[in-house]
Amino acid sequence: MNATIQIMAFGKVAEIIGSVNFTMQHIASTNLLKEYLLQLFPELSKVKFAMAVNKKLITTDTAIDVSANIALLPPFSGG
Amino acid sequence: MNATIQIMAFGKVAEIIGSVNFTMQHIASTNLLKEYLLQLFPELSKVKFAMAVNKKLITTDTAIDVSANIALLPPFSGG
Amino acid sequence: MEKKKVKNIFVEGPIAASFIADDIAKHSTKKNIGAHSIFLGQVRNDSINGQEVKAIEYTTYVDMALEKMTEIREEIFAKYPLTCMHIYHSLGSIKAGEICLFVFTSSERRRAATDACNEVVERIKNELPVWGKEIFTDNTHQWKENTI
Amino acid sequence: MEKKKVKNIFVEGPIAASFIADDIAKHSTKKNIGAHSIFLGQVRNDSINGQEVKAIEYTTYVDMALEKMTEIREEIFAKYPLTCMHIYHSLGSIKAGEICLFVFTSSERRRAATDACNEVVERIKNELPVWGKEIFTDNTHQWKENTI
Repeated sequence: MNATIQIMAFGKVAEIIGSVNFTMQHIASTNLLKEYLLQLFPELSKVKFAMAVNKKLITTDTAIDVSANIALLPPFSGG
Repeated sequence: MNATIQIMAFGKVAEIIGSVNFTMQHIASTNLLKEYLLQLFPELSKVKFAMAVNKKLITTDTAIDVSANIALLPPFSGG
Repeated sequence: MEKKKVKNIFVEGPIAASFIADDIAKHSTKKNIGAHSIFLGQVRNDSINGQEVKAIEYTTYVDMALEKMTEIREEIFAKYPLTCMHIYHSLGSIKAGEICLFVFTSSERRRAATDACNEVVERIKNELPVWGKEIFTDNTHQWKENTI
Repeated sequence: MEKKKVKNIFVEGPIAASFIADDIAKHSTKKNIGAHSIFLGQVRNDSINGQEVKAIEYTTYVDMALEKMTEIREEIFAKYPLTCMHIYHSLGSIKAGEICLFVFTSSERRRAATDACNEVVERIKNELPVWGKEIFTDNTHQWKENTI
């Protein structure tokens, strides 16, 4: 399988992962992706973060299309 | 009796009276003063106005001391 | 009770945007401030019976207005944790489009500044002895009354 | 649904008082405006565990933030009778005492401008994917979290 997804990390999550943008193998859903990331980066378990799929914040487990854009979003602190 | 009071009129009340500041004979209370002014300037009956005695807004009939400052205050419209 | 210092709030003529900017800029040295709330009143060219308001002429009973404003200021500072509060009200002729009221509150967190600003504007409109004479384009006039 | 034009709100660096003044001055030609409400966010030199915040570095997920802001803008205009609304948020390093957020609403009567301004500030803080990294005087940092 050559299908990939684009991941963008922000704030403290980017700091832990050590990379702001990266491409990885396709994973079928946001819950599976989160599990995978937590295995890869155990430090992430100490941070609250939400996910956006194609710029939409998701609140429940969501299917990830091939070539989707996923964003890892720690708590907002603008303003 | 030479006792006098100072009257200041503002806004539409000043326009009707034709004078902004004037001195008149002492009158014992705000209700009596209002009666007197209405006799003198019947046009005033068409205007709502409040009175201040020595810079304090009054809401009930109030005794007027000799040499008091009385202000005739139409509805405020600042801001 | 100790007599509080009475600050002037009245300025002759409209309030310039550059004056507002200077006042904002002065606050950059107060580094404990997190939020500023500003209210600006601008003269509107209302149409009344087919006539357009071209200016408002403001007059006040200055001694009473400043005493009342001092009282309002003290009550607002007692009620909200403000860092500072600045208030300017125009007197004289202010044209449609020009600014006649500038209320500026600052605080560490935003709620105090915004709530205090709203309350001060409300109180200025209701409690200060200030009168606006609306001048129409044909030079007739009527006395403004504040609506809620 | 028709795709709405996405406006940029982000500016690199702090928001200057002169920029705010220019924006205010532009509104003098809109003579149907009676009230302006302005909120300014200023970076605070908070002390956290004995270290003082000297700056906040702001980053954003720009595409998502602007889409969300467009949605907020439409909802605010549908809810309040505003004449106009301008919003600017800083990105990059903003020092303590500098301004990082400028929200500016205008309306005929004051309630719409003040209520809309408050609501927009609230929604910007809660809903926009923007992150502030607090830089301390010893160059350590922590990620800010907005408190209510």
